[in-house]
Amino acid sequence: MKAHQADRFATIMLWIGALSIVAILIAFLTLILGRGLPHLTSEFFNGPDGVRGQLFNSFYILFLSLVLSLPVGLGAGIYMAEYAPKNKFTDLIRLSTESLASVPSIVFGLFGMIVFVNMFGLGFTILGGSATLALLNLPILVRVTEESLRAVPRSYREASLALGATMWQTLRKVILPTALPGLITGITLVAGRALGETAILIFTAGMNVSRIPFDVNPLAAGETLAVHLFAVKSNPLPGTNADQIADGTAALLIIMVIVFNICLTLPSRWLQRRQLGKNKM
Amino acid sequence: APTTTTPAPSATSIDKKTISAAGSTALQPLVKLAADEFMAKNSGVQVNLSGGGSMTGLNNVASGSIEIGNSDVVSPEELKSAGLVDHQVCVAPFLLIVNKDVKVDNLTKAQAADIFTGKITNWKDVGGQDLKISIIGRAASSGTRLNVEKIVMDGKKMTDAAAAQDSTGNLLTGVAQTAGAIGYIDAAYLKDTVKALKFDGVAYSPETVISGQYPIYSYEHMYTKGEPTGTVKAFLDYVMSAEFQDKNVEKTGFIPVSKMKK
Amino acid sequence: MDKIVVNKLDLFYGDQQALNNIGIAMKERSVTALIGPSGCGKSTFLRTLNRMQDLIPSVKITGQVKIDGQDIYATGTDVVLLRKKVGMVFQNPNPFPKSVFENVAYGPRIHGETDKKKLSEIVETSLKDAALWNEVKDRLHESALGLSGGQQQRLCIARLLAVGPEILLMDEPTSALDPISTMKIEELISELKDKYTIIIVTHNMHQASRVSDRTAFFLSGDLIEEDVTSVLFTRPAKKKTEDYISGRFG
Amino acid sequence: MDKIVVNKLDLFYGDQQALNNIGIAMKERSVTALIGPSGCGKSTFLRTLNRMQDLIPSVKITGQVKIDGQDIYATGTDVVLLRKKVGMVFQNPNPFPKSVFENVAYGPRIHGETDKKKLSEIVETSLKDAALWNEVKDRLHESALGLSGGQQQRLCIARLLAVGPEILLMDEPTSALDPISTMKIEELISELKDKYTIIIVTHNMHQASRVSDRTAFFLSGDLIEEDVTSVLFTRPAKKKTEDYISGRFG
Amino acid sequence: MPQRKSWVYYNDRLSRYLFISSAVLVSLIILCIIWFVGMQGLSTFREVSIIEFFTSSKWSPDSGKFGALTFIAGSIGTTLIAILLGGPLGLAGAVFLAEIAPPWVRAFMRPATDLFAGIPSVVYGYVGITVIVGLTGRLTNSPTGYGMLAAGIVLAIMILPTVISLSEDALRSLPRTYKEASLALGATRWQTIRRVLVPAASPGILTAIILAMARAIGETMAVQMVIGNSPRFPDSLGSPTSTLTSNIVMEMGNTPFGSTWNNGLFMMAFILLVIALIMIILVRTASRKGAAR
Ligand SMILES: Nc1ncnc2c1ncn2[C@@H]1O[C@H](COP(=O)(O)OP(=O)(O)OP(=O)(O)O)[C@@H](O)[C@H]1O
Ligand SMILES: Nc1ncnc2c1ncn2[C@@H]1O[C@H](COP(=O)(O)OP(=O)(O)OP(=O)(O)O)[C@@H](O)[C@H]1O
Ligand SMILES: [Mg+2]
Ligand SMILES: [Mg+2]
Ligand SMILES: O=P([O-])([O-])[O-]
Repeated sequence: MKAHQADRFATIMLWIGALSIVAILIAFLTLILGRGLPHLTSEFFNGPDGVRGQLFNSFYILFLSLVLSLPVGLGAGIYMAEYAPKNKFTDLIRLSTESLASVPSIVFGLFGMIVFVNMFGLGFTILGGSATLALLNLPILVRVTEESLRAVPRSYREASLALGATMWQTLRKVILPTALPGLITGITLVAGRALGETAILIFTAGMNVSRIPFDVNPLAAGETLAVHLFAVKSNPLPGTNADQIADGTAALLIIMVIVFNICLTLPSRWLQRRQLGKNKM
Repeated sequence: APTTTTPAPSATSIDKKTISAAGSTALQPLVKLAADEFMAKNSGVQVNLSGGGSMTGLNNVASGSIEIGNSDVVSPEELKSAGLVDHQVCVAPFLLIVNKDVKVDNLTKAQAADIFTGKITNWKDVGGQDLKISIIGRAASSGTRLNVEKIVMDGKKMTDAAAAQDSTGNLLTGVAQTAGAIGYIDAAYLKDTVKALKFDGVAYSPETVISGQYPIYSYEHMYTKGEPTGTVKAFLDYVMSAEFQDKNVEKTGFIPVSKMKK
Repeated sequence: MDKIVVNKLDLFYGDQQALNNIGIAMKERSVTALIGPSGCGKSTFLRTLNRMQDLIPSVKITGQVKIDGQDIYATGTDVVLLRKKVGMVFQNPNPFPKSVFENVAYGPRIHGETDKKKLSEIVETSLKDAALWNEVKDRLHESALGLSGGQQQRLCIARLLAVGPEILLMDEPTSALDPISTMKIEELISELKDKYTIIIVTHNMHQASRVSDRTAFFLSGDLIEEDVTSVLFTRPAKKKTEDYISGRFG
Repeated sequence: MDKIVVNKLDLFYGDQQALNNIGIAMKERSVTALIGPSGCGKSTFLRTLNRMQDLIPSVKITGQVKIDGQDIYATGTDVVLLRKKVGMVFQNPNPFPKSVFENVAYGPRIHGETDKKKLSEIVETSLKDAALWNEVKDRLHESALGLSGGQQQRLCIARLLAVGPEILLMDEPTSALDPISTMKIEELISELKDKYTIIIVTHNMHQASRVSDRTAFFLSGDLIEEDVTSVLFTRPAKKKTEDYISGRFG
Repeated sequence: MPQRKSWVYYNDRLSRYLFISSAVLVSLIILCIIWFVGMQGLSTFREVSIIEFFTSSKWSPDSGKFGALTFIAGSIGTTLIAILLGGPLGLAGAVFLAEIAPPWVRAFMRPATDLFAGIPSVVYGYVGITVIVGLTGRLTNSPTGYGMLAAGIVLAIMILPTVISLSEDALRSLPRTYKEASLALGATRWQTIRRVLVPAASPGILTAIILAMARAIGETMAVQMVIGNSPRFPDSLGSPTSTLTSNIVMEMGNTPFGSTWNNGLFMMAFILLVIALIMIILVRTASRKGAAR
């Protein structure tokens, strides 16, 4: 029968499609990890050209940018999902938030450079980089928050309000806990993008590190791993082992992203399971 | 008593704890070395560095948000009014490089200019094999490109057909893996994955530059807003110090200013 | 004594009228059933009684709804307090994704109760009143989502009783349940009517006749007829009511 | 003549047994009703008859289901053909998000019909057979989602008739509908039984007695009793059946 | 206890104000960025004619030529290639995950595809110049391999996670009943996918495609490494050209702030913003149409 043949053919094609997606990914990972892993020695981290400082800065800048953007992003997302009346104004906010998510990051970088580096006089520092990165995070956070809150069944909201809870009580005790796994996934996404960001940080956070190890001074220089990778790839001084450093850094970045994903998704799965209860589903 | 020769920077001249320098990516590795050593000598001082391109450095130093702007080019007219002061810190020679398959070792100035303007498109026209020439250059705004256009091409423009990379590293990769490719880089970054050409019969070496035989080079600049004082002055003094110039400038492939005649 | 008095109530969704000049009164400690075909406005009417309908942006309401003599649509009405007093059970059981205990303790907690012992007491009494205690007393700290549909619905009733309402609004509380669970809920309603004023929406006319004292018949936004249940089902005054009732059994 | 014969049918969801040694036979052109409390396995049983249950990964089935004398679980059975022959109507009306016409034409199209005129004919006959033609003939090319619930359910029946099945499986086809729509569907079933073998799951015992020739009572995975409908409802042989029936009306 | 009550109300009101002010702050920031980029960009037209900017492909700022057509075409071209390659592949992956994959395959593949999104774009570019340009060079018979095809391939890979995850969500959020209804009518799995599931999920899939386009058109670092960056209308898919983003990043750092050249680059950023805005509006209409059905 024709339908049967078409079905079998399509199934094979879809398997091939899926396998090629996985193959591309595996090719990327083996290429990058294969070239980079051998260089990940303790010398690579702690030696004279070691990336210990960059590794620290990557997380420190990520952390600061989240500290700056999370409260505002969550707040705005909550407002859009739970309070905002449907009108032109909220439509406009939503529209601009979404369109901003696709503006090239270098534009944020220049904006940050003019505002934070120049106008606020922060110079090329961890703080300037984090503040600019926070701008990049904001639209994604607002969107993710709004979406995960909207995914919470209406019935929870109604049940709580019908018991005489205020909106704030309903949010804090029912909606946010239920939306938490979605929020965590969203934050993972934001973090992944922030860890890999270069264009923004070149113009705001600088390209060297503080000479004090693990310097938490937000006005120290803030080169991150991704920027470091960019820098050694761009201007590899002969005599330094620039290529090895680049390969190792690329591998380290990917490992970081994988670890980050695992660290954030496992607890969120656990949370989800706990919420759904032991007995069912 | 003060002398005109550069004194070793003394701790007394340190005023600011943190100074920033940004700009040219070509110069950045050298400044980074200087900063590392300067910081090692002056504990408590932090030199923050960034790249972003020569104009990024000049714009920021002109607006006062950083102390030092690193540049491959002389500050443009627009920024003159900001009172920028030029410090020439070293000489950067440039090289014409080709893919290793190319069977040409030397280009005359006229040949090079014809290649870069797009007049000559095959290596056989300059004594090589029958192979199409692929130019891989730098961006229109790059200092390296401006210098090559000025010195090699007498101010003529590079052809549009040239591919461009935004950094020396990517350019080297491109030339190394493209048959018939030619490009130009800061001599400091030469790798053995590509072949350097002689220019008008002269091979590049620091000596041929110093003696004036090899003409493709330019000065690297560090700009300050007004005359430098305190930490900034100490840092610039360190960069100009015989210790740094002799040891590191040469080691990294640049040429100390003091070595230049004229 | 009349607990609820509704007067000239109109409700619009945007331009579309969904309730049309409704007037009805409900006695304290009685069960009123609302029946009528799908889309006639039963749920809409029910939800005007605790102002849940306010949550829908396009809704416009005119007329009066008096509870204990106070117009709940008067300005200055405390909606949160109102909803505490006028509780609601929904068509589909909607426990929170929390433990059984936390579900019932939710109301008292948000209304300021923090004492652990008191909370435990309230939870126990409420679950007993909702005829659920025996089935869940050993799994108070397991997720409420693990309960069966009928148990979940009784849990929602217990959760409601825990905040001490005076009026219970029930919107087709058994339509998602099997017959045995349905029976249990119906029994529960009969017990609760000694303490509470209950209004129940139902599709099932058997159910209406089993549980309610009075029945109101709605048809496309109009309240057609309202009477003692046995009277309405056996000797309806209006032709439309009769048609509907007989159609059902036809 | 027996259209369907089920023999020693066991079904497991993972380790949990949901059907236990079921044996039953159904005559051609008859209506069999399946009743029983929620979770007793009615839907599960129904869905073994067209192998829809195969779609759930954890399911294991043993025993025999013979349709027209052929074991449908024998290897080599063409499931697609089987499902064409054994059609299914679901609890909630589930039209595709396409036009009325496209919904009905869907089945013939996937089975290879491309001729426009023939398709139109099939659509018209099917809609007429499903007693929907008059209501939708002027809006054949509007979205099916704009129809009322009862209309949607009849549309699903029409969509099914269009592929020319011999057996109709109906899983609580009226539980989501209002009484008037329910009545129409029940009438339709009575008409269809002249041509098709029908098996209907229902919660509503009135409905079972109104539409079916025979009724089967399920309880926690067992088929307790199966008999002529009037006999089963008035003189059940088994105590469990009697308890259930009386409990329902209690 | 009126005391406690008032606390409850106070909290409720306070939180509401906090949320509103966050939303206002976010929109202010966003408007600031848009205003900044827009003002800076539009001032280009004090010295350059609008017509020249949009219709000329001659970009030679130091001889006063400011035609940005090449870059606009380059951006659109690479994005289209990316969608043509990555769209179908991603959709196949989504259909596979939603309908075909055995659970254990899905459990592994879904997070794996999310990994694509976590790879920094510099790394994509790096793989691009070391592997992909060699390939495109051979394919298009061009010496360098730099060009729209190389950029399109890199972008096609980069947009995979967006296409896959959003389309899969759209397919998964369809009511199970569609699938059951179709199968129960005797349709094969493929017929069900092609005639019912994909059409029913099409608003969601369209959203995925458009958001992927927005992602592709805004990508900078990776594109810049493989596009060739020559400000010239390409003769083939394998000859060097430029996109809006690649040209911005190439020239921004080396042009004086406030110069016409620099303003022209901001204008390009503004064009990107406008293109993104148009795409989002398309998404909106698509999903609204879906909801209306
Ligand atoms: N949020 C809303 N916006 C617009 N119209 C609505 C809304 N909710 C309900 N309606 C309309 O108001 C009318 C009454 O709806 P309501 O839900 O009160 O009916 P009902 O009697 O409860 O029906 P059912 O038995 O199906 O629950 C219907 O025509 C419905 O379409
Ligand atoms: N996919 C599944 N996986 C595991 N167990 C299932 C699944 N589907 C049904 N069951 C279990 O099988 C038993 C029979 O379920 P079934 O849906 O057949 O009941 P039913 O008689 O149709 O009930 P209802 O009247 O509520 O529709 C129940 O205990 C149910 O929990
Ligand atoms: Mg209702
Ligand atoms: Mg069932
Ligand atoms: O060092 P550059 O100015 O050529 O980038």
